[in-house]
Amino acid sequence: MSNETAKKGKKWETPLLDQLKEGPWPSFVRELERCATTSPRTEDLLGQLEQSYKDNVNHWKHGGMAGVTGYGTGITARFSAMPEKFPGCKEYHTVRIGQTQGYFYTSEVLRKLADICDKYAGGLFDFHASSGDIQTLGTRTDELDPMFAELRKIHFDLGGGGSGVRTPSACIGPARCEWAMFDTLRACQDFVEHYQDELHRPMFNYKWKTKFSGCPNDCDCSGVRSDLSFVGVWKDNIRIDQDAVKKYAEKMNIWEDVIYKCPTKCMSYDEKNGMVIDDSNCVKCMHCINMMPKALRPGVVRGAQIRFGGKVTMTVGARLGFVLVPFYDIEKDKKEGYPFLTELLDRIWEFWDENGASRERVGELIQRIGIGNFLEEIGLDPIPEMIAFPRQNPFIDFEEYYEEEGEEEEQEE
Amino acid sequence: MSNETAKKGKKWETPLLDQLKEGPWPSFVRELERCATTSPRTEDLLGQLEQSYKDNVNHWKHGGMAGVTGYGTGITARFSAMPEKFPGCKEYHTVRIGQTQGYFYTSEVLRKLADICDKYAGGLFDFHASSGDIQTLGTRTDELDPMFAELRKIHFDLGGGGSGVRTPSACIGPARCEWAMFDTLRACQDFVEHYQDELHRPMFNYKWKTKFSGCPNDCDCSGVRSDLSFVGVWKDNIRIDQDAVKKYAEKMNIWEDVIYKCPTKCMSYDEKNGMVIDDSNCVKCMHCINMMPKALRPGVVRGAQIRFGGKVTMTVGARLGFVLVPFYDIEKDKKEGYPFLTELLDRIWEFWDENGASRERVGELIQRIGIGNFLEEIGLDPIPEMIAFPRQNPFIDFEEYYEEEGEEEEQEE
Amino acid sequence: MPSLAETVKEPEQLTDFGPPEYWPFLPPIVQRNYGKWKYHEILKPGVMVHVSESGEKVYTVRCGGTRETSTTTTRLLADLADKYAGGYLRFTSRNSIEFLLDNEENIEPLIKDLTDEGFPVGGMAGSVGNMIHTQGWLHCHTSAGDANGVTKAVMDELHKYYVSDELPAKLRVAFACCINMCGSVGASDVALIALHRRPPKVQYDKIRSVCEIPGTVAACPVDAISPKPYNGKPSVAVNEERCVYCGNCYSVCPAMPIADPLNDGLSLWVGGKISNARVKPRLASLAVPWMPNEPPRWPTAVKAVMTVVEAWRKGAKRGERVIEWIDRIGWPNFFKVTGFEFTKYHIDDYRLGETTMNYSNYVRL
Amino acid sequence: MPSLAETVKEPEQLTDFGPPEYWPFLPPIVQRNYGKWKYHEILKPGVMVHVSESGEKVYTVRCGGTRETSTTTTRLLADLADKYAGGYLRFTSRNSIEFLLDNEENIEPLIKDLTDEGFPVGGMAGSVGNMIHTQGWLHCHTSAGDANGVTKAVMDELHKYYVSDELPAKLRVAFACCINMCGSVGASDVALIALHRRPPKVQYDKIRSVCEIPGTVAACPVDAISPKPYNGKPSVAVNEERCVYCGNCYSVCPAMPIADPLNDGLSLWVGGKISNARVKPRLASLAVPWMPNEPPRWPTAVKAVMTVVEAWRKGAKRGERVIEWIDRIGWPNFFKVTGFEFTKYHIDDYRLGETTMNYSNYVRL
Ligand code: SRM
Ligand code: SRM
Ligand code: SRM
Ligand code: SRM
Ligand code: SF4
Ligand code: SF4
Ligand code: SF4
Ligand code: SF4
Ligand code: SF4
Ligand code: SF4
Ligand code: SF4
Ligand code: SF4
Repeated sequence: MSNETAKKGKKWETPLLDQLKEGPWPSFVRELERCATTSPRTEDLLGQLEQSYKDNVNHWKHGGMAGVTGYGTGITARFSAMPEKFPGCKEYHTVRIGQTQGYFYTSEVLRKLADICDKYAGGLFDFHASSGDIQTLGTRTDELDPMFAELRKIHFDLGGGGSGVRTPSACIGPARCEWAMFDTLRACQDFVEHYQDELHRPMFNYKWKTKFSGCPNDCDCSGVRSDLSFVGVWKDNIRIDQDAVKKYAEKMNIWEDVIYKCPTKCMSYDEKNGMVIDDSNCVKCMHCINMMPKALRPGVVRGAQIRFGGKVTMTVGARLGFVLVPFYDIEKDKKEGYPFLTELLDRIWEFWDENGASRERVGELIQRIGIGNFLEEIGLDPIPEMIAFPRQNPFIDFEEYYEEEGEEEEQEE
Repeated sequence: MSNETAKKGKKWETPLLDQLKEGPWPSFVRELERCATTSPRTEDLLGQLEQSYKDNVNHWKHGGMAGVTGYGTGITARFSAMPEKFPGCKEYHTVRIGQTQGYFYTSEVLRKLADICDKYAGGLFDFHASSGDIQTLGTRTDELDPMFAELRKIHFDLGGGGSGVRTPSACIGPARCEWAMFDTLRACQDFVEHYQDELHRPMFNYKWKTKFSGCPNDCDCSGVRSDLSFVGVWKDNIRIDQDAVKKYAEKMNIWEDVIYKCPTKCMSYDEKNGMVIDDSNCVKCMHCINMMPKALRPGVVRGAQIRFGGKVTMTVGARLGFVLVPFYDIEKDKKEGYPFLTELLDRIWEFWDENGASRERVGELIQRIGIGNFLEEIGLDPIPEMIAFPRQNPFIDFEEYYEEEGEEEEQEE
Repeated sequence: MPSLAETVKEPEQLTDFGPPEYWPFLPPIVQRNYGKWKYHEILKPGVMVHVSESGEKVYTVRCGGTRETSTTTTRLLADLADKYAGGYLRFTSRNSIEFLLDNEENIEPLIKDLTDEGFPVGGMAGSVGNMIHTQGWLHCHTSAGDANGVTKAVMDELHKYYVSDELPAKLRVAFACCINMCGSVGASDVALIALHRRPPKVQYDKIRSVCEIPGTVAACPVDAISPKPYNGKPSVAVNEERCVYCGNCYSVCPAMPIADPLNDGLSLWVGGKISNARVKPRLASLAVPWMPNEPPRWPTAVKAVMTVVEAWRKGAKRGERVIEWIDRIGWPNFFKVTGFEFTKYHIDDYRLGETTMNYSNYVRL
Repeated sequence: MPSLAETVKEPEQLTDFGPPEYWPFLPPIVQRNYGKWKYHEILKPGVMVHVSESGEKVYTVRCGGTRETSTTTTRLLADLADKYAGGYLRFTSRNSIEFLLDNEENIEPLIKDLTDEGFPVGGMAGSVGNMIHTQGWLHCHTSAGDANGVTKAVMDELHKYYVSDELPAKLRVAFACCINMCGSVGASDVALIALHRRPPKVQYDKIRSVCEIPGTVAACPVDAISPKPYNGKPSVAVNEERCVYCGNCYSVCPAMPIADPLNDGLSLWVGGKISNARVKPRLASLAVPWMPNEPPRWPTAVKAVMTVVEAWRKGAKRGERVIEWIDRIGWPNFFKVTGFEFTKYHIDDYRLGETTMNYSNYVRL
């Protein structure tokens, strides 16, 4: 149990880390010290970190196992490589706790989380970890089940990990943003509730990440950091308030700041005609709307684009997501219980399962075996929206050829 | 000898080819027929071609050998696959004759060439073949040496072929173009004269093509169709005749037709300041100059850019040339006898020879083993002008690492 | 504010009940205007207002913090939420903290309290966002550098651009402690990535018992690992010429340690972009291949970051993200103005490297 | 005009004397103003003037022809050169023919004579250039279609755009009879490329004597060929699933014939560009993967070419090359306005295919 009493004196001298208490930005060393006053294990963490600062190398063992009963994921087990010297770090596991959508909390729930973190961990949070989870640091293996029992009481469940669906995340969306083209928070919550099993009991070839951004500004980084990306988009015309445009024209150079930067140069402006947009050529980049939020608003026929296959470095190099579904009527699908989405994912996962290698992200797989083949298998039509440009080489793998009747005989003439 | 007398009647019915005599564009069938009136072998060529039109397939044998004594290249041997039916095509070789630079001829020399082509070939020319050579079609093996003797008399030599330097070519350049930033014809002539041995006695891994264009309009396609591309370029400022700019302004929309299309948007125009160009950001694309030839002229500090590694399809896919030397002072190098260029090529060819595989173009090789390594070997510095953008992945093959003294002992602690 | 009892009930299922429903955690003004926001305006650094179609306005005050947050600080933030924001707060996708106020008058007192407690207020519009980072030496076994330390050192320098609003455009800076890149660094405006640069040392005695040999061989992206018996027992050999120090073998096999005090270091990357505005999303490109790990304040790396930021700040036109500035002036000029050396390592020689060459005559001379 | 004796002397070396020095072949007005040209102007379709700094003017009249030229026609052109151009003429890099006149008054009579002889005058500025093509069935053993026939059929349709000057920009059309692409097709605005689409048939009895087996195996870019004995003798097997019909095996081994009357056909490619003006040089992209070989006039292929040309002509803004038009309207619209079907074959699955995907949210909806 981690409700140890704080030591009086400083257990470890940390002359190197102390230098990181200087400077105007808030200091994580102060945070660690605050924890250390009540948590001896985090005191040792400070000591071990100072040791790393001296040695220029981390002092953790490779991997190891630990978990909550009934779950296959949610815990990152971490064991010190110097447990004799830093016994508090001997087991210093991370617990991934699924965040609320949009990262909204009440003071009360934060205090409750803090109590649990003091009691069963090192008093240290990540608000938030990079996939979106809340993380607590510093739990020992035997504390995991009791800690989860406490979290369960306030309805906080474990996040993802391993080779399965990872904790999805969403931008703030309709909660405070005028550009949310779909309900990112609801979609994300529905998604994570639906895929609890895939989240908590990994069975894929490798991890699967999902992120929801309400518009192409992509404040949740979905296009660059998730296998499955939802980005809100509109289909009809940008709504223009010409009076408001005029007001912007007084304080900015509309041509230079807005129009020239439109990626398809589909806009024009003059005093007589006001702002004119050729919406058929608008690629929904958001720029003009970003620049003139009071004058330009996205259209009202809304949905999401599905981009696919994004991931980082290992081992083929990082990939961004490419357009898989240019317009997905997510509200409609939601009303019906997401048949389109869930069936699509079933097919994709089946395909990945059958064809993928271990530790091969789905984007790597489909590139390896060809997007065209992948599309056929999952039942989507190839469409030019998916590509930047068609192939520039003639190595076309046609699937069939014509045969003359009875030609077999001639073959070896 | 091919000075056979013409047949009276038509030897072959060509109902399919006859349909290609219709229509407003000049007809190659008429050209073939013109030859056929005096050349029975070309009469058979017409017949064999008609046969192909019926059968939907060519009727030539694979490869075969034929050549001019003392040369390893210059002849494309071609033997009919139906020699019984079309005896005139039994041997119907092509002779590649090095063209004059800029493809300039006198009527007299053309007539002389025509005489030779009638006497030793099928009376049929290619003006010109795709690398630049004049080609005659329809010579038999035993006619090659006598034909060359005739060509020699009018100082026409054989062109390239096989795995060596191919016949280089040049745009019309200073002969008639105001934008020639170096003397393309002279450079091409100097090149081909210098590399006669490499042209006529192949010893490389595969073909090597060289093309010279006087400016980035690249009328000789050097950047996309040659291993070694020279494209003229200037270093200083575009020369502006503001009065002439004004005149253009009367008949065209300078902003729309010129300025917005500048790839780096480094221009501006208004009545007060006239045309203003930020030359430090001009990438010498030629567009503004093309649009206003009377008002804008390239600068006067001139040279050539060397692009490298271009080639077509087989087998890794087509490649364009990339910038190897951003500014090559070709006039200066010429004055000194081209030491820079010849030494560079010596090093490149040595490298290709040592590292390349058979039928591997030099551009494929350097990509296979890494541009950085290639540059080191040939003694050029890596510079950012060579790339569109630096690497986006962290798989860096550092060549060395630090070692602690006496660390070997610890290695297997 | 609803009481905790109202917002989160103990779930009926024992496991797999999922994260708590978010709705009760939304401030009432947000609940009332959910999906009805009309426009927003940045009022000053760190403060913006969103106006609803209903006419209601919500004021956001944003401050930076350390992502590693003590329970003490958590409680302190909770107190401020109670005091000014009806007991609600949120975090942003970049680890900043936001208070949503329905009462305009709370803005200044809140800012004062935050400032007193050492939280910088800002991070909106033409400013730097909080730096995204990973675990580093604090918690990760594969780390090649420390995350929190580098982040702190960099943010100390960037602090002035967080609390003001004078950068040409948004600036996103990030850190990753190995090339697994747990976070946004691959597409950041400016990123530091810790790298190894020495091949793994095979622990011949151990490898057989702790690793699966074929899996280890297969993990290498450049085929540098081959099976090779050691003292008659199955083991592997590493081709040091080929190895690109990615550490993927170590990820799958603990007997291939690659961390090395002398050779682990930091690389600098620039020009990534996530949003679709104006130009397409892009991955960041290499600027500096390697700088030494210099705890506790990594002066070389911090200076390199600031060199890019200052060059961009001075050279960019209004509204130009880092990559837009570089695209306009050209990479050769980027290396000129920053003084970074261009080396063969900058030329991509990995799988798709050939698509990164300059296949045109476009050169600034 | 200098006499032939003056221009070309018999070389002293027996071989390797190189092509004749070009200078004597330049018209005197060109010699006088070599490198001194100041500007040019297109006067009308097929006619332009270049003005020298000396004030002299040279008038160029350009006409199209067949690249395969009979000696008869060669002599006819020589006669016209004598009559109007002081005995000089030249060919362009795209197989058009140019007469350079120092006398403006010769322009119209020359045009009349050319027209009477069936030579279209034009091909400058906003027009189509002569079509670049290769040998085809006329002369090449690897051809998958005929070059001259397709070219003639296409140029009959494009004739009107050669003799006028009303296209949005230059139009470069080309043909290649196999994917060796002997010519400019890879970077043409519009190109037809003849393709095989049936794997080669191994001639088991012959292969051992005429081919080198390892070289044949190595020639395959997709590893579809493996050594496999036949009747106890060395031979190869082709994996038909893998084969992409490139014909490279046939290039190195005659016992792997791949030409096939039913399956050889034409593919259509669009959007290549060579010049650096405005946008970088680009390779052409696939528009139609396969159309049947239909001698003598290939109606399907000709129609496909004209579909692109007309769509571009109507849709492009002034000055837009084909690729600039497509980039502006987007590839989805290109397929919409041309009616070409978009298939999986359009998505690049070759070596660098993954760099061709749309990694952004840019879609026209
Ligand atoms: C905790 C967290 C970093 C943080 O400090 O925030 C994290 C931590 C680890 N990541 Fe990660 N990743 C975390 C988000 C990410 C992200 C960002 C994201 O999800 O948006 C990425 C890049 C996006 C992506 O997945 O493409 C990421 C890409 C990786 C990879 C490379 C995966 C790949 O396909 O290349 C690994 C390597 C692996 O899985 O073996 C990895 C592996 C790891 C491991 C488990 C180390 C390992 O070798 O097994 C790290 C444990 C650290 C520790 O000891 O605490 N982590 N990891 C983030 C997850 C917390 C959460 O649930 O919210
Ligand atoms: C005659 C010519 C086509 C024409 O009708 O004009 C030609 C004809 C042939 N080319 Fe070519 N190539 C011709 C210019 C080109 C060009 C264009 C150029 O040089 O600008 C190219 C593309 C540029 C390039 O090389 O990258 C070209 C790329 C090829 C290739 C593919 C090379 C590669 O690296 O992928 C081959 C295949 C080979 O070499 O085995 C090839 C092979 C051939 C062969 C020799 C066929 C063969 O399999 O061996 C052809 C003989 C045809 C015949 O029977 O008459 N030809 N060839 C051109 C040469 C005449 C000249 O000297 O002027
Ligand atoms: C709060 C937050 C969403 C959330 O769910 O937490 C958010 C909120 C807003 N974003 Fe964002 N963005 C947030 C992360 C992002 C990210 C992701 C990231 O940085 O990791 C991006 C992509 C960054 C990139 O491209 O690399 C992002 C790209 C944008 C853009 C496009 C900027 C551009 O021109 O490239 C806009 C539009 C603008 O600012 O004009 C934008 C606009 C906005 C607006 C104005 C939307 C609105 O009307 O409410 C919000 C305030 C902007 C501000 O801070 O100036 N938001 N925004 C995130 C705050 C992060 C932070 O603490 O700094
Ligand atoms: C005669 C010729 C050079 C030669 O050595 O033979 C030539 C001559 C001229 N070219 Fe060219 N170009 C010639 C082939 C090319 C090629 C190569 C090709 O087509 O195979 C190109 C690259 C085409 C491409 O990008 O795909 C070419 C791209 C240009 C351009 C750039 C066009 C663009 O905007 O992309 C210009 C500038 C212009 O026209 O404004 C140009 C301009 C010119 C000028 C105006 C240069 C001058 O001042 O004399 C000449 C007359 C142009 C005209 O025909 O309208 N020339 N020009 C070639 C005539 C070929 C023909 O018969 O049609
Ligand atoms: S992604 Fe779009 S909808 Fe979501 S917060 Fe950012 S700007 Fe708003
Ligand atoms: S959203 Fe982007 S593409 Fe559409 S009109 Fe505005 S700037 Fe242009
Ligand atoms: S490449 Fe340039 S110099 Fe040569 S002819 Fe074309 S425009 Fe003139
Ligand atoms: S040459 Fe091209 S890049 Fe240079 S100023 Fe003119 S249009 Fe711009
Ligand atoms: S980036 Fe690497 S070292 Fe850092 S937390 Fe992720 S896996 Fe660990
Ligand atoms: S570090 Fe990476 S490149 Fe080096 S041996 Fe291990 S897996 Fe291979
Ligand atoms: S393109 Fe192919 S078929 Fe045509 S000439 Fe060249 S090698 Fe022969
Ligand atoms: S045709 Fe090409 S892909 Fe097919 S077997 Fe031959 S070399 Fe391989």
